Amino acid sequence: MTIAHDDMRTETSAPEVTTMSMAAALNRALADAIESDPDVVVFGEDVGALGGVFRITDGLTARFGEERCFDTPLAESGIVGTAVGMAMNGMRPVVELQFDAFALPAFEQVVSHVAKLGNRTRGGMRMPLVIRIPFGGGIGGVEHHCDSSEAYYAHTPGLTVVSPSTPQDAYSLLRAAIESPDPVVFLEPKKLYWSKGEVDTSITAEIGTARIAREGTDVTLLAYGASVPLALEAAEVAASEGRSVQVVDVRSLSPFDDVTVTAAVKSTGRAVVIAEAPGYASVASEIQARVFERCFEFLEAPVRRVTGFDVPYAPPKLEHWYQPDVDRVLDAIDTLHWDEEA
Amino acid sequence: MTIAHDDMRTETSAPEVTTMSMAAALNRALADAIESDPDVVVFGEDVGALGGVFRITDGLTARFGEERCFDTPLAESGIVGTAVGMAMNGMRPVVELQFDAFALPAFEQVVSHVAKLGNRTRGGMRMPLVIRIPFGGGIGGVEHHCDSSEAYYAHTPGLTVVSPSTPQDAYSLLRAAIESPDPVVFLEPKKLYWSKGEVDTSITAEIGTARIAREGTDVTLLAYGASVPLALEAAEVAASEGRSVQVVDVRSLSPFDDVTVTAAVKSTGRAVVIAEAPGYASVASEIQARVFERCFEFLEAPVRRVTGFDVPYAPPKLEHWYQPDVDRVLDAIDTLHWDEEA
Amino acid sequence: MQHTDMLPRDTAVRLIDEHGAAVADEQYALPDAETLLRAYRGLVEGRRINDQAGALVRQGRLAVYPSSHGQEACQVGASMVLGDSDWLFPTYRDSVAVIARGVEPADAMVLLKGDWHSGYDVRAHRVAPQATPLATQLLHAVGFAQAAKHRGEDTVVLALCGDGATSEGDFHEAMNFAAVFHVPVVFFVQNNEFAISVPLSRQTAAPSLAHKAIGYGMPGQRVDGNDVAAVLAVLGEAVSRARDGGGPSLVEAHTYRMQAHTNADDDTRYRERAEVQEWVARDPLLRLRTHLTEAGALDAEVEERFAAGAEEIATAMRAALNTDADLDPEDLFRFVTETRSPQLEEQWQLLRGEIERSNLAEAGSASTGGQR
Amino acid sequence: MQHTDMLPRDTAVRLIDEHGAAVADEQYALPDAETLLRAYRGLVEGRRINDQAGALVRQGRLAVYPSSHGQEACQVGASMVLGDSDWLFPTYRDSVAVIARGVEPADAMVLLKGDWHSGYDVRAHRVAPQATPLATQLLHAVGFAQAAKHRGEDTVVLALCGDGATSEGDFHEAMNFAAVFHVPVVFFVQNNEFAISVPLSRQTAAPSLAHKAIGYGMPGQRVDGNDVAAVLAVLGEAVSRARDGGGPSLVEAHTYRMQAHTNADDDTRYRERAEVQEWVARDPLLRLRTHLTEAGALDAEVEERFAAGAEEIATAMRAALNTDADLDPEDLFRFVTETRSPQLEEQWQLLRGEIERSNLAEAGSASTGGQR
Ligand SMILES: Cc1ncc(C[n+]2csc(CCOP(=O)(O)OP(=O)(O)O)c2C)c(N)n1
Ligand SMILES: Cc1ncc(C[n+]2csc(CCOP(=O)(O)OP(=O)(O)O)c2C)c(N)n1
Ligand SMILES: [Mg+2]
Ligand SMILES: [Mg+2]
Repeated sequence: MTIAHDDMRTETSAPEVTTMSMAAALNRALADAIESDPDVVVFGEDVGALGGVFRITDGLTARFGEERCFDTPLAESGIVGTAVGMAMNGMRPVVELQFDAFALPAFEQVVSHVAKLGNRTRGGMRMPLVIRIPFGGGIGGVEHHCDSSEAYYAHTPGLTVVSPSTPQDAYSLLRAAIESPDPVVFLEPKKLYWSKGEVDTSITAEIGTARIAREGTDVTLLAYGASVPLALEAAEVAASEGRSVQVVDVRSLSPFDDVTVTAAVKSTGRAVVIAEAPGYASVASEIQARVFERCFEFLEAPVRRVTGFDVPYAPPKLEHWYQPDVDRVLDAIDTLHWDEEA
Repeated sequence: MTIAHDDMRTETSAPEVTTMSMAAALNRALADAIESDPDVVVFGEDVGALGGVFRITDGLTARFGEERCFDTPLAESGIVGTAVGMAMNGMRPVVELQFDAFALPAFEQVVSHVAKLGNRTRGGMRMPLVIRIPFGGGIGGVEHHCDSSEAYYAHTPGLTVVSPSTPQDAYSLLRAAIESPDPVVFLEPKKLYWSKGEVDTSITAEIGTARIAREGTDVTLLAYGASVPLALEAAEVAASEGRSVQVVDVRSLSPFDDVTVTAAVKSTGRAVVIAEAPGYASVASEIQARVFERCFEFLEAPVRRVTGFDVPYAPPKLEHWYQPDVDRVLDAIDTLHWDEEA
Repeated sequence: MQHTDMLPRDTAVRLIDEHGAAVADEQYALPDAETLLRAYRGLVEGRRINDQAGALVRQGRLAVYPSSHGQEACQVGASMVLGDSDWLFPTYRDSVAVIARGVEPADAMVLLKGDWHSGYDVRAHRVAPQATPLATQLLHAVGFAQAAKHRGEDTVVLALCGDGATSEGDFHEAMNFAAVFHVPVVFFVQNNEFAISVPLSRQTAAPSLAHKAIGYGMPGQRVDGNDVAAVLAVLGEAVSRARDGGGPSLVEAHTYRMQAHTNADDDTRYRERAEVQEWVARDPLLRLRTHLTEAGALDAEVEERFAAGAEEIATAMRAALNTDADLDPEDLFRFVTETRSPQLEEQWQLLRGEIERSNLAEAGSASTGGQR
Repeated sequence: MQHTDMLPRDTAVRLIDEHGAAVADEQYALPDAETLLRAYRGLVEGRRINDQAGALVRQGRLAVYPSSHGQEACQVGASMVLGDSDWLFPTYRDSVAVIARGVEPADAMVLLKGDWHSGYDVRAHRVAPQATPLATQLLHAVGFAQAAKHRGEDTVVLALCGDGATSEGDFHEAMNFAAVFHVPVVFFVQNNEFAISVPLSRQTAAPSLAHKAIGYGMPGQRVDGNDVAAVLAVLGEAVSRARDGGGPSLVEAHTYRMQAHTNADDDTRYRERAEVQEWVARDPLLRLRTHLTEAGALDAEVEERFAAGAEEIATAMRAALNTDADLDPEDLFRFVTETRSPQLEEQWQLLRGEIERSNLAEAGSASTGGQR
């Protein structure tokens, strides 16, 4: 992560350091982006007068007008497909798809065009668009409202996929995503929308980089999105049990920051990957496989993963049985061939 | 793979052992399934009079009538969505989606319903349907005609995903898929459609099992679909260089046959996963991660993978640079910490 | 059929006006008094169910409730026009229609309570699971009807969706498949003017949603969705036509979503109270009560009887929903597929271990809450 | 606009009949002779391009070619009605329209030759890449027009698709977005009676595809797609209306795919030769030639000049396509994203190594073919 002042940005809106929720940080990022770049438009279902079902676009239409933030007909392929057309014509659309499962109707547009149009035209047309999706569970949502579909996007060449775990990253990564010349799928962990933290609007984030969220020497936890606070909590408990746990916030699901992650795991010799999505053929499997391959000689034990089960997401009353929790993480850490004598 | 006679089947059509192409084996499987089960219907784009763009459904409408094999309007979500409805009403639809990329419009129906309806209704309604997709490249097809999208399906809980690499498996696995009470995504490697082999129609396949395609003691190649002949070819070359290479045809991409694969890799201590799809967050990463975790103590070297690059599939004239080939496999084998003294 | 016969009228079919007066119509007859009385009872019960569910949400017994308050005429009409062998394909907003079809209220609420994704016996009631992904169920309805037609069964399928859902690609594909394969499906759109916060004007520029029908080669009709008599007549005709091999059709009901989208929504952000207020006068119960009372078919005693019946349903709902269901976390694995794979067994085993630990912990001491 | 004004006519608009005679029309005027002559030249060139491409496929110089033989009036019309600031959104079958818009034939053939996924400068020619996934480009066209409208630019977007593509969900969503946002897009459906092997009757039960327009609140019109005069008049009017702020519209051209879907297809499996034969008499070139000749606007000399021009194009095509392009495998990595990631760099490096080895091997000996 590079920390730098962006001169453009300060022209339109004075940088500030404030404590705010992730939702507020995202809202602020959208507002600042709209303000600083006339090509940015925000649209989707219910993002106008309502301000989005999670209120991330709250006040944007009132402040910037229907021209810059507007509701569309209820059709996700339509939303993404018209965003592709706008990007072809020089705009920077930022679209909201209401929940992971409701992004699926747009999947063809995402895979066959968003991801490929730049390549198809040999760079003649770029796709500087952002697809925002409130993602993951942990909010007691009914079926179709709690899925984690990062694997679908991360597997698709041409797409950049990021997910913040702090309000600061929410702000900085969303600004970076909107400024990126390439298409970004921006996954917002629903569970963290109301978590608070300090946000300095002058900090910029570099997409493609992981962040060391906690230093530690015995084992490395690799996590992203809502699994980062879980990893930090597990690290805290493990610390009380005498283990020094490092936590890496992967942040950029694709491309992947091998440099940071490999160095981290080599330094501890042990690793657990944590993610809420079903584990099979997932981003967690990718991270596990990469770490295994790149750190093989340094590993004291197999890399483990703690993920959601390979079953459909649980109904609200059972979701605590589905979601990875501190105990599962600690159990996984326990299997890492600790020499109890040492 | 269990080899057994299926009495039901022999009633309608005498079992035979013949040499045929994979395309013919698939055609025969469809015909035999239609003949033996009145609930089986085949539909999709161009599957009627034309017999499918790859002629897999050749002659079915002529033989069994429009009632059992028919063309639909050009709409993939419509094809899969109506198949869901038919399955809800007790039928066993077998649908063809013309190419991987043209299956994408149906993705919401696949993920939100095909994969979940059985679970949603606590088994009250099952989804005994088969989605056939000609998959992968190697046939000089233009953009959108050569993708490999198995990761999208394999990652989705509730879906069974299989791919044959021989005419025999094409026949037996397709019969098993149609007989399965659960939804199956059946991926047909286009490149192998015209490859020939012996088919015994009395052999049944058990979904969920891998197959040892070649015995060997030094290293295990794990592959599926069109990568299996590639692995066999590489094994042959390696043999001439003095290495004994085992080849496992994974066949069932989900669920995965850990028993066979783990035993295989433990027996050699070295493994390379081969797949044509982009490698990131893929079925290959899953296999690599699983093998690593389960065989850790037995590994002489890191498990490697040879996959497609993380870029959009190449245009016809460049596809030989994109696709995994014998050299890449041999190079990967070379990295497996061989003690040249031994 | 002449092409233009597929076009809907310029105004919605109405058989009883806002003041309860019968409106003569040359095409559709007013249902008889007995039918209307049955419908009225349905409306009373439907309204009570909506209100009770709202209360249960406020008490935290339901996770969420998309109310059909104001749309009860559509809900009751949709249920009444179907025969025993017919099927209903409802959405999340159609709980009242589902219950009117015979499903126990508590079973209909399983999804919204958060216990499971659907809670009733779909085959026993011939009601598909309530659909959440918009318009997707319309295709299921078509396929279901195709299968019935294939087997020569006497089944008409009634597929429900909202105005917003008509914008989805699946709506289009469902209408088209139904028309091309000429299957016995009736598409019933409850146009309640909103898709969460988005008004109809942002959903379509068409003269009406029913004008879409001709583009598929099927008849479209518009009906006053707050007039249960008209809903019964128009839907009833569409169902009969489908049953008689006349193919699919589209019926658009003009109604209004009187409450917020769900309890999680805040409709003051996007619509004026005055607009909502205007629709109070068009309430489907009000006008039918006036009509039946004036026709001498309804008196205080009957009213009381209906109210008592509705109260009974509400009481049962409360009782059922105030009881915590005995949920088994192993259900997460039990129904994913019928075939059991070692891969899932392995994960299931992990969960079993955690359940055991949790049971032990609970049995041991109330103070150790964790599973570990 | 009256609702019923959005409906198309019962028969397609035709200004020149199959025998070359002008047909009077009260709404659409016959384009002037100069325009028709220009159109005729376009038809001659388009036909020649189609035939040449077919030959190049047989010679193995093109991987595949979806011919618009018989549909040239639509192709040429689509190009001619657009102004310099307008944009065309074509499909795989619209190479002739793309070329008519100024793209070099060889550049238009890059996709079909297999060198890359698209081969022309989209911005220079204001032609989007030819779309393969059906109907997806219609949404791009709408978004493109939205952006133009947002910036107040004078751009009309003409979006092409086939009859089969109208069944896709994206067709529906594109029509609806265009109408709701009232953007300057004209949807032009070339109904050539087939989607690969599937006939129109399996695609729709509607009176015509143009009847879909009213369901979105836009005008629909039908035109004889083999009459370039009618195509120019009807499309021209639609484009003018869009330019003047009148919003989107849908034009359906009735035409016929004279050849197989592509060279890979075998159309004897699904249609009678007699049917194809019937359409020979309706050929777009034939009737315009007769018309112009009878009107004295076309003589042998002009014919010859046009033929020579077309031959020049064909010669250039042959020359260009008989040359193997100098392809760089590193292009696989070069354009994926503008930002370069270490992850891709690593894989790129692997490919570079292979290219080097291959170059060395080639330089070393002709006998060692492999990369290893
Ligand atoms: C495919 C899809 N996209 C988005 C949503 C989120 N969502 C749920 S209800 C709703 C509005 C639906 O409006 P309408 O179809 O008019 O039905 P109503 O709620 O008014 O009954 C939206 C956007 C969804 N459920 N499915
Ligand atoms: C989404 C999608 N599904 C399937 C295909 C395969 N396919 C290519 S062309 C074609 C037929 C298209 O017919 P139509 O729209 O009438 O256009 P035409 O080829 O007749 O010009 C099909 C099915 C595709 N390209 N895209
Ligand atoms: Mg609504
Ligand atoms: Mg066509």
